[in-house]
Amino acid sequence: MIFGTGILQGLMVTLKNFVTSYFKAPDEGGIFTVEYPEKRLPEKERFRNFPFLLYDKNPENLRCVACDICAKECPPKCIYIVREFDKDGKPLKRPAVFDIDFTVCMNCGICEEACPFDAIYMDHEFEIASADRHAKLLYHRDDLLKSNEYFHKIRPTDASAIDARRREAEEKKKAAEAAALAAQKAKEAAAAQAKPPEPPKPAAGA
Amino acid sequence: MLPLTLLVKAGLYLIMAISLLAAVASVSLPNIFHAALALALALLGIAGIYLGLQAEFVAVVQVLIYVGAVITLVIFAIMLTNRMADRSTPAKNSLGAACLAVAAGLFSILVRFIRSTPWPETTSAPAPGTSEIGQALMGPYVFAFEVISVILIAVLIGAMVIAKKDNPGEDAP
Amino acid sequence: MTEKTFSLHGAGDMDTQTLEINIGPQHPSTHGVFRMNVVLDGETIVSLKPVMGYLHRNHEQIAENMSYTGSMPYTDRLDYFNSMSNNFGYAMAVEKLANIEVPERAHYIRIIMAELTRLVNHVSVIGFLLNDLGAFFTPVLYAFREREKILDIFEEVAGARMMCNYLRFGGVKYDLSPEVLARIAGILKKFPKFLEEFETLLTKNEILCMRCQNVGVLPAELAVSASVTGPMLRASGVNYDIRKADNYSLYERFKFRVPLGQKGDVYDRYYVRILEMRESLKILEQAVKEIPAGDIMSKKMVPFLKSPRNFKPPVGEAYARVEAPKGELGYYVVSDGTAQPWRYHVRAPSFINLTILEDLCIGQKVADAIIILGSVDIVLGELDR
Amino acid sequence: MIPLSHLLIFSAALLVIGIYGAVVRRNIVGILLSIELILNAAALNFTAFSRFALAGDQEAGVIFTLFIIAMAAAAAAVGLAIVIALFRVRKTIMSDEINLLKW
Amino acid sequence: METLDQIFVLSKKGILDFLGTFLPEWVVTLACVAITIKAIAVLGPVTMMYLTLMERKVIGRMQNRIGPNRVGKWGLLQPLADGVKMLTKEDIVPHGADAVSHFLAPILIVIPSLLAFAVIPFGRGMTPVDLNVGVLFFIAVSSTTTIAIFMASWGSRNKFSVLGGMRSAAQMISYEVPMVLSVVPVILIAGSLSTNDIVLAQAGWGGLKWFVFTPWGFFAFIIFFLCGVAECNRSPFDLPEGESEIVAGFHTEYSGMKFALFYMAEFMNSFTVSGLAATLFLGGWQGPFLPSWLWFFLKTYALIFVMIWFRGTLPRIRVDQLMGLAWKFLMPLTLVNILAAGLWYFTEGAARWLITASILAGSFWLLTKLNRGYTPEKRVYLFAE
Repeated sequence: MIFGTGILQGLMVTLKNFVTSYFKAPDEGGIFTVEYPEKRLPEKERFRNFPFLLYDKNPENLRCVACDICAKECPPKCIYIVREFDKDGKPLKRPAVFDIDFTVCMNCGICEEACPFDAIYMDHEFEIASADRHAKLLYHRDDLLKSNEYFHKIRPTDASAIDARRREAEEKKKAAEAAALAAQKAKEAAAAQAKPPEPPKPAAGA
Repeated sequence: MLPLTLLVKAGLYLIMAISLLAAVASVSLPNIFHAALALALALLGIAGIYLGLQAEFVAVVQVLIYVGAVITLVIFAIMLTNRMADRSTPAKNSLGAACLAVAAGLFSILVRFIRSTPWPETTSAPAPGTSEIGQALMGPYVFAFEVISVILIAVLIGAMVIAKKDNPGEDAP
Repeated sequence: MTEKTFSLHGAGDMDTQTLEINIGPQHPSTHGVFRMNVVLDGETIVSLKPVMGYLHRNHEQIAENMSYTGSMPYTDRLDYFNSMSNNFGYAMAVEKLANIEVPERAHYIRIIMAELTRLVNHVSVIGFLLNDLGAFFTPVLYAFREREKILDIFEEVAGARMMCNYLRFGGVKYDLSPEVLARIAGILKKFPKFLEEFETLLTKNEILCMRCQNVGVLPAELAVSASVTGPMLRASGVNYDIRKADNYSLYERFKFRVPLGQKGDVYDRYYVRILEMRESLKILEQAVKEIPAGDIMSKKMVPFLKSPRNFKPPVGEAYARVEAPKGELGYYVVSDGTAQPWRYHVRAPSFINLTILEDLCIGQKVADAIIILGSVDIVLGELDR
Repeated sequence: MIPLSHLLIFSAALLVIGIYGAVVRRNIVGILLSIELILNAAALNFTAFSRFALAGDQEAGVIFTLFIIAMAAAAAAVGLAIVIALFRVRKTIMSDEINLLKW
Repeated sequence: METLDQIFVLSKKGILDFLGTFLPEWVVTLACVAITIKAIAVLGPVTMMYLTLMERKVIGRMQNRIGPNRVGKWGLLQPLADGVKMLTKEDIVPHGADAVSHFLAPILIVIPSLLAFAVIPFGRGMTPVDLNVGVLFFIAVSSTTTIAIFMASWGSRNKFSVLGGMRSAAQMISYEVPMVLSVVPVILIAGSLSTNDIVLAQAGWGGLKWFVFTPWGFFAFIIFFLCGVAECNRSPFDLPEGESEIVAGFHTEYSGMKFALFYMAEFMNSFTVSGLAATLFLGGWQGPFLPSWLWFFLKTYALIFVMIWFRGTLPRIRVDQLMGLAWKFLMPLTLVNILAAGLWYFTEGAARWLITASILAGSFWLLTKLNRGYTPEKRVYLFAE
């Protein structure tokens, strides 16, 4: 092989790429970069960035019950939860303080797996850079709250699957309650028949 | 056109002054690296004077060989022989004053002779162009031309043998 | 190992000054924070001491007070170029410890992901090697164009491009949907064309051959005695590929060959990686074609998905190793019955492959030391752990 | 054009400076530099005379200047080779420190 | 067409006539010189600025990306932005630096590259200074850059820059010899050193008389162009500022405007070398229809595109191979080329083509055989099952 041909072939490759970059489609040698702020790449559904807390309808009834499982499971320990107590000191099923330090969180998604109450999910929103590390990137409960509709918007299939599961659990619970109620009424009815012979009079008089 | 020739003359005198200053600097500067650079400036000045004498070929050859190669060679030598942090040893030995006197005496004698002899005033016919120089080199001076080339080859090989590392086995770094 | 010292001319007095310079930790081509303390005689290297530890994050200590699943995301950050094969190794170690049985579809998915990371790693390594050689970022950008397509698949499947955290003990977290499989098949069809273009640009390039051939030659017995593994070992001609040696997971089902070099210099290490990419493509085609249906998580482990805390493997120890793109990546896990491993150690191929850097570089020029380091292919995340 | 005498005075000055440098400098490379100066002064004279000469072929002076430039380059090359060899053995290039006749 | 071709010459004559009406004669000649100098002083930096932009755009497109397009319409204002950035950046002088040479080096490196503009024929009758030693002047001026590079590397007291300085001095000297010798055949055939006569010697037959179409001319063109690339420290030979090895070579310690001056010198050098290559071998401003200066700029920018193309593709050569290539490959080839040009001058018709072509091809083949070390070895790779 003549001495220079390897280099010439290499040069032809770059020249071909130079020419095709003007009219070819992105993955056959055209421009494959995207000019970020103006044009964006399509967002993948399972993409996970920092977590957020879910609430149905209004921010008051959020799903999180401050059970602290996610705080224990989180590998870098970036979640801090304080349970809320009502006036006379009885613990409520609501977190008074729910802080996530986004500078520590490595968006691994383990809190989402471990949460039994479908309260915490991974968000798609990644443009949260800020100048101040301590104040701005330490998210408190109210900054983390996002509605279920938003959840449906960013992760349609997962959200609908979870809602379906929750509705089922709902019906099953209602059915179970109904069954329990029925069973409880049946037991009273049975107990009532066992006792009717002695005190018929007072019941009739009252 | 008088002022133009005046301008050229003034330019030449200026170049002479600069190269003289550079020569003095290259002789007296303690830091050898700066001395080499000053010499480069002096040689550029001399090339300017050649241009003034309409000997363009010589001027360009002077720049090419002297400033391009010889000074680079000198700087290579300085780099190879000088510790990175050059020691502050006195650059001049004790003969300073005596030599200055002798030099000044020699200079005054020379100037007196130059001034006294009558030199031709006007420059002669048009300056020799590159082709005339070429013809002359190949014509009457061809023997000297061949001798010079032999000498250059001898110097080439000689310099390499002297500067090469002692043990031929090791390749020079 | 014979201590090959570069004989200084003369009885010991240094004729020309030897120059001692530090390449790194702040240097354009040391693949991360890695320092080489180099003593130069002119341009030739007299001695080279690698200095590491700038990126030490105490991974093994952190894993000791973390639940088993909790340290899975940390394994992504070991060799951040191929997080899937890191997960693969760790998952296999714990499965061997708690003898969990993995369903077939999960095995296939793991093999597909591991081979995709091998493509990503080899393509990027060749790109960075060319960068050290001086080609102004063109090979790297061609390589990254292909890498982007594979990273999009990872993002779609696992949720993150580089920090996938996708594998769980007993299977994988999410399933591969049919259109993802179709997209992987599309990539596999286009990749050989890209490799073709990459090879015409590089393999027969005279300057590349001039710079890389007979530079940093690693003799086979030195490689074996220094327990070097991966493409570096195979480039020196030693036939040792853990996929063939251990037949772990379902690798014995796939027909593929192991390329071997002869001289073991930088050029062989470069070309063996290209041939390995071709073999991975074969594995991927077979895997994508024959992937069986079925569940992706072993029944026993599904409850632990919800509560990683109370997954308590039996007392004992296990060592599992995986053919990571850089070499043999091994995980040694000792459990004392609690939810946290008693001892957790990672055998990092970059760290072991780097021990012979000095032997390769002595006597070479400064420019060669940089490309030898490039061909050894180290990633500081895995090296310092 | 400037009169010939001024040119001659200029090259005489260069000559004198060169001699002073050669004598006074301790560093051998410095001495070599001054020798370059002396050679250049002579070469300048040749061209000057050739331009002002009334009769005879014009090119003689210019060709002599070219030869001088070639010879000066050769001299510098050999001189520096010796300096480098000297430095390797003696570790110094100060002329007054090299006074041992026997190497 | 004639007016368009001579548009610059006529406009200059117009200005001079206008000045001549009320200024004395000698002021007009001074003004003539001043206008040419003004033109070069404007042309130099402007070409440099837009060459940086062209380089980034072309390399971008080669790597399938767009290149700067944020500042101005297609990134047209990017050079201005770079200029402002360079001006506002802090100018650091290292502590132990030798102030004189550190400060003087950038200036002394720009002067020769500006001087080299004086000899290049931009169009018919548009050579700034028509010296009859034109080509020799160009080579003399371009050889003085070595000293400036020495001053830069020695002045900044930094190990990396000293290494870079040594490398670049060795490279400059060893590539200057083949460059000068490759110009000799052109002078031999054209019979004059002046660039304008050389261009006139290539007139006729609509361009077929260019020297590049003769066998010796083609070889001389390749060698001249390669040496020109080496003189400007550009791509395959950009060792003095080998980013990946010795950080940035001799201009490591420069920042702000001084660094911009080095950058400007490099680009102006590449413009002048391409201009001269076009003049000597591609028939300068000869061309069928377009105005002469447009032809010149088309050819020069084509050659600059090739230089950028080299930068985008080829890896860097090592120092000793660089020396070997110059002295053991290019140098003998140029000597044979001069012999071939001599034979070309004295023979006629078909014999002329046969002799020269066979001599040159034979010597090229012989030289590649002699330099066995630089030709790529055949490598065989076995596959283990």
